[in-house]
Amino acid sequence: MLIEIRNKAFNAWTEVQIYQDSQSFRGQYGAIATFVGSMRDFNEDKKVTGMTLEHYPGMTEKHLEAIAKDAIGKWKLLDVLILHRIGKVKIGEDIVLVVTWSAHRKEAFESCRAIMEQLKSSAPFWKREDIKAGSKWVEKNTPGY
Amino acid sequence: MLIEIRNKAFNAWTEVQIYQDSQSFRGQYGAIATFVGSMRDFNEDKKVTGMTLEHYPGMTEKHLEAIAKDAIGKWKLLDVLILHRIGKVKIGEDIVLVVTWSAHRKEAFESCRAIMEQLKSSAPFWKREDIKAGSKWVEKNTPGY
Amino acid sequence: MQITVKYFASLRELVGEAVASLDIDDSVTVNDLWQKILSDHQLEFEQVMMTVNHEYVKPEHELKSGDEVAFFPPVTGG
Amino acid sequence: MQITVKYFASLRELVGEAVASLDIDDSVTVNDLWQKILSDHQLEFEQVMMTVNHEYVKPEHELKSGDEVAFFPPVTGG
Repeated sequence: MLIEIRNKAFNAWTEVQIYQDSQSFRGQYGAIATFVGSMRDFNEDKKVTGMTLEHYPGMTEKHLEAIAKDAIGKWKLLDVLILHRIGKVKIGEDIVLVVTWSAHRKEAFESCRAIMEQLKSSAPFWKREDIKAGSKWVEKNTPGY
Repeated sequence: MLIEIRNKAFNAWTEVQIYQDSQSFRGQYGAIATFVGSMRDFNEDKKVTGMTLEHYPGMTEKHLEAIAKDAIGKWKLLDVLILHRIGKVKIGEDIVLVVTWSAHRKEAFESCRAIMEQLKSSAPFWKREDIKAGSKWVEKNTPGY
Repeated sequence: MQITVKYFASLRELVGEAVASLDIDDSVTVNDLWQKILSDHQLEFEQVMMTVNHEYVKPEHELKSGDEVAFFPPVTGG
Repeated sequence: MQITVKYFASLRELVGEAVASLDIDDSVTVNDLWQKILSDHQLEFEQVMMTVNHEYVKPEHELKSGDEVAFFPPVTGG
Protein backbone atom coordinates (compact mmCIF):
# COMPACT_ATOMS: atom_id res chain seq x y z
CA MET A 1 0.00 0.00 0.00
CA LEU A 2 1.26 3.45 -0.86
CA ILE A 3 -0.45 6.71 0.09
CA GLU A 4 1.34 9.92 -0.80
CA ILE A 5 0.71 13.63 -0.94
CA ARG A 6 2.88 15.24 -3.61
CA ASN A 7 3.75 18.91 -3.94
CA LYS A 8 5.38 18.43 -7.35
CA ALA A 9 3.76 17.40 -10.65
CA PHE A 10 3.61 13.63 -11.20
CA ASN A 11 2.75 11.44 -14.15
CA ALA A 12 0.05 8.98 -13.10
CA TRP A 13 0.98 6.23 -15.59
CA THR A 14 4.66 6.31 -14.69
CA GLU A 15 3.74 6.14 -11.01
CA VAL A 16 1.50 3.07 -11.44
CA GLN A 17 4.25 1.40 -13.43
CA ILE A 18 6.97 2.09 -10.88
CA TYR A 19 4.85 1.00 -7.95
CA GLN A 20 3.56 -2.15 -9.64
CA ASP A 21 7.07 -3.20 -10.69
CA SER A 22 8.32 -2.75 -7.12
CA GLN A 23 5.78 -5.25 -5.78
CA SER A 24 6.00 -9.04 -5.82
CA PHE A 25 2.32 -9.80 -6.50
CA ARG A 26 2.63 -10.26 -10.27
CA GLY A 27 0.49 -13.22 -11.39
CA GLN A 28 -1.79 -12.92 -8.36
CA TYR A 29 -3.95 -10.05 -9.58
CA GLY A 30 -6.10 -10.37 -12.68
CA ALA A 31 -7.77 -6.99 -12.45
CA ILE A 32 -6.50 -3.45 -12.00
CA ALA A 33 -8.84 -0.46 -11.87
CA THR A 34 -7.41 3.03 -12.05
CA PHE A 35 -8.80 6.50 -11.75
CA VAL A 36 -6.89 9.65 -12.62
CA GLY A 37 -8.32 13.08 -11.93
CA SER A 38 -6.56 15.86 -13.79
CA MET A 39 -6.71 19.63 -14.09
CA ARG A 40 -9.23 20.86 -16.65
CA ASP A 41 -9.21 24.31 -18.24
CA PHE A 42 -12.85 24.88 -17.29
CA ASN A 43 -15.20 24.30 -14.34
CA GLU A 44 -18.91 25.05 -14.25
CA ASP A 45 -18.52 26.88 -17.60
CA LYS A 46 -15.82 29.22 -16.30
CA LYS A 47 -12.39 29.30 -17.86
CA VAL A 48 -9.76 28.24 -15.30
CA THR A 49 -6.06 28.97 -15.77
CA GLY A 50 -4.57 27.16 -12.77
CA MET A 51 -5.28 25.95 -9.27
CA THR A 52 -3.85 25.78 -5.78
CA LEU A 53 -4.57 22.79 -3.57
CA GLU A 54 -4.43 23.05 0.21
CA HIS A 55 -4.58 20.12 2.64
CA TYR A 56 -4.51 19.41 6.38
CA PRO A 57 -1.00 18.13 7.07
CA GLY A 58 -1.11 15.16 9.40
CA MET A 59 -4.81 14.45 9.02
CA THR A 60 -5.02 14.07 5.24
CA GLU A 61 -2.44 11.27 5.00
CA LYS A 62 -3.97 9.45 7.95
CA HIS A 63 -7.47 9.79 6.52
CA LEU A 64 -6.49 8.48 3.07
CA GLU A 65 -4.76 5.55 4.72
CA ALA A 66 -7.93 4.69 6.63
CA ILE A 67 -9.98 4.83 3.38
CA ALA A 68 -7.49 2.50 1.64
CA LYS A 69 -7.39 0.01 4.54
CA ASP A 70 -11.18 -0.11 4.71
CA ALA A 71 -11.33 -0.87 0.99
CA ILE A 72 -8.68 -3.61 1.21
CA GLY A 73 -10.72 -5.30 3.95
CA LYS A 74 -14.10 -4.85 2.30
CA TRP A 75 -13.13 -6.01 -1.23
CA LYS A 76 -10.21 -8.35 -0.35
CA LEU A 77 -7.84 -6.30 -2.49
CA LEU A 78 -4.25 -7.26 -3.14
CA ASP A 79 -3.11 -3.65 -2.98
CA VAL A 80 -4.06 0.02 -3.20
CA LEU A 81 -2.15 3.09 -4.39
CA ILE A 82 -3.33 6.66 -3.77
CA LEU A 83 -1.41 9.77 -4.83
CA HIS A 84 -2.77 13.31 -4.44
CA ARG A 85 -1.31 16.60 -5.54
CA ILE A 86 -1.10 19.72 -3.41
CA GLY A 87 0.27 23.20 -4.17
CA LYS A 88 0.15 25.01 -7.50
CA VAL A 89 -1.31 22.83 -10.27
CA LYS A 90 -1.15 23.64 -13.99
CA ILE A 91 -3.68 22.77 -16.70
CA GLY A 92 -3.41 19.13 -17.73
CA GLU A 93 -1.48 18.04 -14.64
CA ASP A 94 -2.66 15.04 -12.63
CA ILE A 95 -4.36 15.80 -9.31
CA VAL A 96 -5.29 12.37 -8.01
CA LEU A 97 -4.44 8.75 -8.80
CA VAL A 98 -6.26 5.78 -7.27
CA VAL A 99 -5.33 2.20 -8.21
CA THR A 100 -6.79 -1.05 -6.90
CA TRP A 101 -5.42 -4.54 -7.60
CA SER A 102 -7.60 -7.61 -7.13
CA ALA A 103 -8.21 -11.12 -8.43
CA HIS A 104 -11.47 -10.21 -10.21
CA ARG A 105 -12.76 -7.13 -12.01
CA LYS A 106 -15.91 -6.59 -9.90
CA GLU A 107 -13.83 -5.92 -6.78
CA ALA A 108 -11.32 -3.74 -8.63
CA PHE A 109 -14.00 -1.52 -10.23
CA GLU A 110 -16.16 -1.16 -7.13
CA SER A 111 -13.34 -0.44 -4.72
CA CYS A 112 -11.64 2.10 -7.01
CA ARG A 113 -14.85 4.06 -7.40
CA ALA A 114 -15.73 3.83 -3.70
CA ILE A 115 -12.27 5.07 -2.69
CA MET A 116 -12.66 8.07 -5.04
CA GLU A 117 -16.08 8.90 -3.63
CA GLN A 118 -14.82 8.74 -0.06
CA LEU A 119 -11.80 10.82 -0.96
CA LYS A 120 -14.01 13.42 -2.67
CA SER A 121 -16.46 13.65 0.21
CA SER A 122 -14.17 13.47 3.22
CA ALA A 123 -10.44 13.78 2.53
CA PRO A 124 -9.31 17.24 3.69
CA PHE A 125 -8.23 18.98 0.48
CA TRP A 126 -9.43 22.33 -0.82
CA LYS A 127 -9.10 23.75 -4.31
CA ARG A 128 -8.68 27.39 -5.15
CA GLU A 129 -9.11 28.08 -8.84
CA ASP A 130 -7.39 30.87 -10.75
CA ILE A 131 -9.96 32.52 -12.97
CA LYS A 132 -10.04 35.69 -15.04
CA ALA A 133 -11.26 37.80 -12.13
CA GLY A 134 -8.60 36.55 -9.69
CA SER A 135 -9.01 33.36 -7.71
CA LYS A 136 -11.86 31.59 -5.99
CA TRP A 137 -12.33 28.64 -3.61
CA VAL A 138 -14.23 25.73 -5.14
CA GLU A 139 -17.31 25.42 -2.95
CA LYS A 140 -18.22 21.79 -3.43
CA ASN A 141 -17.45 18.70 -5.46
CA THR A 142 -19.86 17.43 -8.12
CA PRO A 143 -21.71 14.22 -7.19
CA GLY A 144 -20.09 10.97 -8.35
CA TYR A 145 -23.08 8.65 -8.57
CA MET B 1 -10.31 6.45 -30.52
CA LEU B 2 -7.94 3.52 -30.78
CA ILE B 3 -9.00 -0.14 -30.89
CA GLU B 4 -6.25 -2.70 -31.39
CA ILE B 5 -5.73 -6.43 -31.22
CA ARG B 6 -2.10 -7.19 -30.32
CA ASN B 7 -0.30 -10.50 -30.83
CA LYS B 8 2.75 -9.35 -28.84
CA ALA B 9 3.02 -8.52 -25.13
CA PHE B 10 2.24 -4.89 -24.30
CA ASN B 11 2.62 -2.75 -21.20
CA ALA B 12 -0.73 -1.18 -20.37
CA TRP B 13 0.65 1.92 -18.62
CA THR B 14 3.11 2.72 -21.40
CA GLU B 15 0.31 2.35 -23.94
CA VAL B 16 -2.01 4.77 -22.11
CA GLN B 17 0.84 7.24 -21.81
CA ILE B 18 1.77 7.08 -25.49
CA TYR B 19 -1.81 7.35 -26.68
CA GLN B 20 -2.71 10.19 -24.31
CA ASP B 21 0.39 12.17 -25.28
CA SER B 22 -0.48 11.78 -28.97
CA GLN B 23 -3.87 13.44 -28.49
CA SER B 24 -4.66 17.14 -28.29
CA PHE B 25 -7.39 16.97 -25.65
CA ARG B 26 -5.16 17.81 -22.65
CA GLY B 27 -7.01 20.18 -20.30
CA GLN B 28 -10.40 19.06 -21.57
CA TYR B 29 -10.73 15.84 -19.60
CA GLY B 30 -10.81 15.85 -15.84
CA ALA B 31 -11.40 12.15 -15.36
CA ILE B 32 -9.74 9.03 -16.72
CA ALA B 33 -10.90 5.54 -15.76
CA THR B 34 -8.77 2.56 -16.69
CA PHE B 35 -9.15 -1.16 -16.45
CA VAL B 36 -6.34 -3.63 -17.01
CA GLY B 37 -6.97 -7.37 -17.08
CA SER B 38 -3.85 -9.44 -16.72
CA MET B 39 -2.85 -13.08 -16.69
CA ARG B 40 -3.11 -14.75 -13.28
CA ASP B 41 -1.34 -17.92 -12.24
CA PHE B 42 -4.61 -19.49 -11.08
CA ASN B 43 -8.25 -19.75 -12.18
CA GLU B 44 -11.06 -21.45 -10.28
CA ASP B 45 -8.44 -22.86 -7.87
CA LYS B 46 -6.41 -24.53 -10.63
CA LYS B 47 -2.79 -23.59 -11.23
CA VAL B 48 -2.41 -22.08 -14.70
CA THR B 49 0.99 -21.80 -16.41
CA GLY B 50 0.06 -19.91 -19.58
CA MET B 51 -2.75 -19.19 -22.01
CA THR B 52 -3.56 -18.91 -25.68
CA LEU B 53 -6.11 -16.39 -26.88
CA GLU B 54 -8.03 -16.89 -30.13
CA HIS B 55 -10.23 -14.30 -31.82
CA TYR B 56 -12.43 -13.87 -34.90
CA PRO B 57 -10.34 -11.78 -37.29
CA GLY B 58 -12.49 -9.15 -38.95
CA MET B 59 -15.39 -9.38 -36.53
CA THR B 60 -13.56 -8.80 -33.23
CA GLU B 61 -12.10 -5.41 -34.23
CA LYS B 62 -15.43 -4.28 -35.69
CA HIS B 63 -17.33 -5.41 -32.61
CA LEU B 64 -14.98 -3.62 -30.17
CA GLU B 65 -15.26 -0.47 -32.27
CA ALA B 66 -19.06 -0.63 -32.03
CA ILE B 67 -18.86 -1.03 -28.23
CA ALA B 68 -16.53 1.99 -27.97
CA LYS B 69 -18.68 4.18 -30.22
CA ASP B 70 -21.82 3.31 -28.27
CA ALA B 71 -20.07 4.29 -25.03
CA ILE B 72 -18.80 7.59 -26.47
CA GLY B 73 -22.36 8.48 -27.48
CA LYS B 74 -24.02 7.32 -24.28
CA TRP B 75 -21.60 8.95 -21.79
CA LYS B 76 -20.37 11.88 -23.92
CA LEU B 77 -16.77 10.68 -23.64
CA LEU B 78 -13.81 12.58 -25.02
CA ASP B 79 -12.07 9.40 -26.07
CA VAL B 80 -11.76 5.63 -25.64
CA LEU B 81 -8.80 3.26 -25.95
CA ILE B 82 -9.16 -0.52 -26.10
CA LEU B 83 -6.25 -2.95 -26.53
CA HIS B 84 -6.63 -6.74 -26.38
CA ARG B 85 -4.03 -9.44 -26.53
CA ILE B 86 -4.24 -12.57 -28.68
CA GLY B 87 -1.84 -15.50 -29.08
CA LYS B 88 0.35 -17.02 -26.37
CA VAL B 89 0.17 -15.08 -23.10
CA LYS B 90 2.54 -15.54 -20.15
CA ILE B 91 1.80 -15.15 -16.43
CA GLY B 92 1.66 -11.49 -15.44
CA GLU B 93 1.22 -10.17 -18.99
CA ASP B 94 -1.59 -7.75 -19.77
CA ILE B 95 -4.58 -9.17 -21.65
CA VAL B 96 -6.92 -6.21 -21.94
CA LEU B 97 -6.73 -2.45 -21.47
CA VAL B 98 -9.79 -0.16 -21.50
CA VAL B 99 -9.44 3.60 -20.95
CA THR B 100 -12.16 6.25 -20.98
CA TRP B 101 -11.59 10.01 -20.89
CA SER B 102 -14.37 12.38 -19.82
CA ALA B 103 -15.03 15.69 -18.12
CA HIS B 104 -16.40 14.12 -14.92
CA ARG B 105 -15.65 10.95 -12.98
CA LYS B 106 -19.17 9.49 -13.02
CA GLU B 107 -19.07 9.11 -16.81
CA ALA B 108 -15.49 7.80 -16.85
CA PHE B 109 -16.18 5.11 -14.21
CA GLU B 110 -19.50 3.95 -15.61
CA SER B 111 -18.40 3.80 -19.23
CA CYS B 112 -15.15 1.97 -18.46
CA ARG B 113 -16.97 -0.72 -16.52
CA ALA B 114 -19.77 -1.01 -19.09
CA ILE B 115 -17.26 -1.39 -21.94
CA MET B 116 -15.50 -4.17 -20.03
CA GLU B 117 -18.79 -5.99 -19.37
CA GLN B 118 -19.80 -5.77 -23.02
CA LEU B 119 -16.37 -6.94 -24.10
CA LYS B 120 -16.52 -9.87 -21.68
CA SER B 121 -20.00 -10.95 -22.74
CA SER B 122 -19.88 -10.41 -26.50
CA ALA B 123 -16.45 -9.69 -28.01
CA PRO B 124 -15.31 -12.83 -29.87
CA PHE B 125 -12.23 -13.97 -27.92
CA TRP B 126 -11.62 -17.42 -26.45
CA LYS B 127 -9.07 -18.43 -23.86
CA ARG B 128 -7.36 -21.76 -23.69
CA GLU B 129 -5.46 -22.27 -20.43
CA ASP B 130 -2.34 -24.35 -20.01
CA ILE B 131 -2.74 -26.44 -16.89
CA LYS B 132 -0.84 -29.36 -15.39
CA ALA B 133 -2.90 -31.93 -17.31
CA GLY B 134 -2.43 -30.23 -20.70
CA SER B 135 -4.68 -27.41 -21.85
CA LYS B 136 -8.34 -26.57 -21.57
CA TRP B 137 -10.77 -24.03 -23.06
CA VAL B 138 -12.17 -21.60 -20.52
CA GLU B 139 -15.92 -22.25 -20.61
CA LYS B 140 -17.31 -18.95 -19.42
CA ASN B 141 -16.36 -15.63 -17.88
CA THR B 142 -17.11 -14.82 -14.25
CA PRO B 143 -19.91 -12.27 -13.75
CA GLY B 144 -18.82 -8.64 -13.40
CA TYR B 145 -21.66 -7.17 -11.36
CA MET C 1 -27.05 -20.84 -52.67
CA GLN C 2 -23.48 -20.57 -51.41
CA ILE C 3 -22.47 -19.47 -47.89
CA THR C 4 -19.34 -19.60 -45.75
CA VAL C 5 -19.40 -21.10 -42.26
CA LYS C 6 -16.72 -20.48 -39.63
CA TYR C 7 -16.16 -22.28 -36.32
CA PHE C 8 -14.09 -21.10 -33.37
CA ALA C 9 -12.41 -22.43 -30.24
CA SER C 10 -13.77 -25.70 -28.79
CA LEU C 11 -16.41 -25.91 -31.52
CA ARG C 12 -13.77 -25.68 -34.23
CA GLU C 13 -12.04 -28.64 -32.63
CA LEU C 14 -15.24 -30.65 -32.34
CA VAL C 15 -16.26 -29.99 -35.95
CA GLY C 16 -12.72 -30.61 -37.09
CA GLU C 17 -12.49 -27.64 -39.44
CA ALA C 18 -12.24 -23.83 -39.10
CA VAL C 19 -14.13 -22.83 -42.24
CA ALA C 20 -16.40 -24.51 -44.80
CA SER C 21 -18.23 -23.50 -47.95
CA LEU C 22 -21.76 -24.85 -47.93
CA ASP C 23 -24.51 -24.99 -50.51
CA ILE C 24 -27.87 -24.45 -48.82
CA ASP C 25 -31.51 -23.99 -49.89
CA ASP C 26 -33.28 -20.65 -49.96
CA SER C 27 -35.28 -19.57 -46.87
CA VAL C 28 -33.01 -21.40 -44.48
CA THR C 29 -32.56 -19.79 -41.05
CA VAL C 30 -29.29 -19.72 -39.15
CA ASN C 31 -30.82 -22.17 -36.66
CA ASP C 32 -31.85 -24.58 -39.46
CA LEU C 33 -28.23 -24.51 -40.58
CA TRP C 34 -26.97 -25.05 -37.02
CA GLN C 35 -29.24 -28.06 -36.49
CA LYS C 36 -28.04 -29.55 -39.81
CA ILE C 37 -24.39 -29.06 -38.77
CA LEU C 38 -25.02 -30.72 -35.39
CA SER C 39 -26.70 -33.68 -37.07
CA ASP C 40 -24.10 -34.01 -39.88
CA HIS C 41 -21.28 -34.08 -37.34
CA GLN C 42 -23.27 -36.05 -34.74
CA LEU C 43 -22.56 -33.34 -32.19
CA GLU C 44 -24.25 -32.08 -29.06
CA PHE C 45 -23.38 -28.49 -28.17
CA GLU C 46 -25.54 -26.58 -25.74
CA GLN C 47 -24.51 -22.94 -25.61
CA VAL C 48 -23.74 -21.65 -29.06
CA MET C 49 -23.38 -18.04 -30.24
CA MET C 50 -24.29 -17.25 -33.86
CA THR C 51 -23.22 -14.38 -36.09
CA VAL C 52 -23.97 -13.51 -39.71
CA ASN C 53 -21.58 -11.14 -41.47
CA HIS C 54 -19.96 -10.25 -38.11
CA GLU C 55 -23.19 -9.33 -36.32
CA TYR C 56 -24.98 -11.37 -33.66
CA VAL C 57 -28.32 -12.69 -34.95
CA LYS C 58 -31.34 -14.48 -33.56
CA PRO C 59 -31.80 -18.18 -34.44
CA GLU C 60 -34.70 -17.27 -36.78
CA HIS C 61 -32.50 -14.97 -38.90
CA GLU C 62 -32.82 -15.98 -42.56
CA LEU C 63 -29.65 -16.55 -44.57
CA LYS C 64 -28.81 -14.96 -47.92
CA SER C 65 -26.44 -16.04 -50.63
CA GLY C 66 -22.82 -15.07 -49.84
CA ASP C 67 -23.37 -14.76 -46.09
CA GLU C 68 -20.51 -15.45 -43.68
CA VAL C 69 -22.01 -17.40 -40.80
CA ALA C 70 -20.09 -18.18 -37.61
CA PHE C 71 -20.80 -20.51 -34.70
CA PHE C 72 -18.84 -20.46 -31.47
CA PRO C 73 -18.99 -21.19 -27.74
CA PRO C 74 -19.54 -18.41 -25.15
CA VAL C 75 -16.78 -15.84 -25.50
CA THR C 76 -14.12 -15.67 -22.76
CA GLY C 77 -12.00 -12.64 -23.55
CA GLY C 78 -11.02 -9.72 -21.34
CA MET D 1 -8.14 23.81 29.67
CA GLN D 2 -5.93 24.39 26.67
CA ILE D 3 -6.78 23.30 23.12
CA THR D 4 -5.50 24.05 19.61
CA VAL D 5 -7.86 25.18 16.85
CA LYS D 6 -7.03 25.05 13.14
CA TYR D 7 -8.87 26.66 10.24
CA PHE D 8 -8.56 25.81 6.55
CA ALA D 9 -9.29 27.26 3.12
CA SER D 10 -12.01 29.94 2.93
CA LEU D 11 -12.67 29.68 6.67
CA ARG D 12 -9.00 30.37 7.44
CA GLU D 13 -9.26 33.54 5.36
CA LEU D 14 -12.50 34.62 7.06
CA VAL D 15 -11.15 34.03 10.57
CA GLY D 16 -7.85 35.63 9.62
CA GLU D 17 -5.62 33.00 11.21
CA ALA D 18 -4.64 29.37 10.51
CA VAL D 19 -4.15 28.22 14.07
CA ALA D 20 -4.98 29.45 17.58
CA SER D 21 -4.42 28.26 21.14
CA LEU D 22 -7.59 28.66 23.16
CA ASP D 23 -8.38 28.29 26.83
CA ILE D 24 -11.85 26.79 27.23
CA ASP D 25 -14.02 25.51 30.08
CA ASP D 26 -14.53 21.82 30.87
CA SER D 27 -17.53 20.00 29.32
CA VAL D 28 -17.53 22.16 26.23
CA THR D 29 -18.66 20.45 23.01
CA VAL D 30 -17.08 21.05 19.61
CA ASN D 31 -20.29 22.82 18.58
CA ASP D 32 -20.20 25.11 21.64
CA LEU D 33 -16.68 26.06 20.57
CA TRP D 34 -17.78 26.61 16.96
CA GLN D 35 -20.65 28.89 18.02
CA LYS D 36 -18.27 30.88 20.20
CA ILE D 37 -15.82 31.28 17.30
CA LEU D 38 -18.60 32.44 14.97
CA SER D 39 -19.76 34.97 17.51
CA ASP D 40 -16.24 36.19 18.46
CA HIS D 41 -15.42 36.77 14.76
CA GLN D 42 -18.92 37.95 13.87
CA LEU D 43 -19.10 35.32 11.15
CA GLU D 44 -21.82 33.42 9.39
CA PHE D 45 -20.70 30.12 7.91
CA GLU D 46 -23.25 27.53 6.94
CA GLN D 47 -21.56 24.29 5.99
CA VAL D 48 -18.73 23.53 8.33
CA MET D 49 -16.85 20.23 8.84
CA MET D 50 -15.38 19.53 12.29
CA THR D 51 -12.56 17.23 13.35
CA VAL D 52 -10.94 16.49 16.69
CA ASN D 53 -7.46 14.96 16.66
CA HIS D 54 -7.79 14.25 12.91
CA GLU D 55 -11.11 12.40 13.13
CA TYR D 56 -14.52 13.69 12.07
CA VAL D 57 -16.79 14.19 15.06
CA LYS D 58 -20.43 15.04 15.71
CA PRO D 59 -21.28 18.54 16.98
CA GLU D 60 -22.04 17.14 20.45
CA HIS D 61 -18.54 15.65 20.83
CA GLU D 62 -17.04 16.84 24.13
CA LEU D 63 -13.55 18.35 24.09
CA LYS D 64 -10.64 17.31 26.28
CA SER D 65 -7.52 19.19 27.30
CA GLY D 66 -4.85 19.12 24.58
CA ASP D 67 -7.28 18.36 21.73
CA GLU D 68 -6.51 19.57 18.23
CA VAL D 69 -9.79 20.83 16.81
CA ALA D 70 -10.22 21.82 13.16
CA PHE D 71 -12.97 23.65 11.32
CA PHE D 72 -13.19 23.82 7.54
CA PRO D 73 -15.57 24.20 4.58
CA PRO D 74 -16.69 21.16 2.52
CA VAL D 75 -13.65 19.40 1.10
CA THR D 76 -12.99 19.70 -2.64
CA GLY D 77 -10.10 17.37 -3.41
CA GLY D 78 -9.79 14.66 -6.02
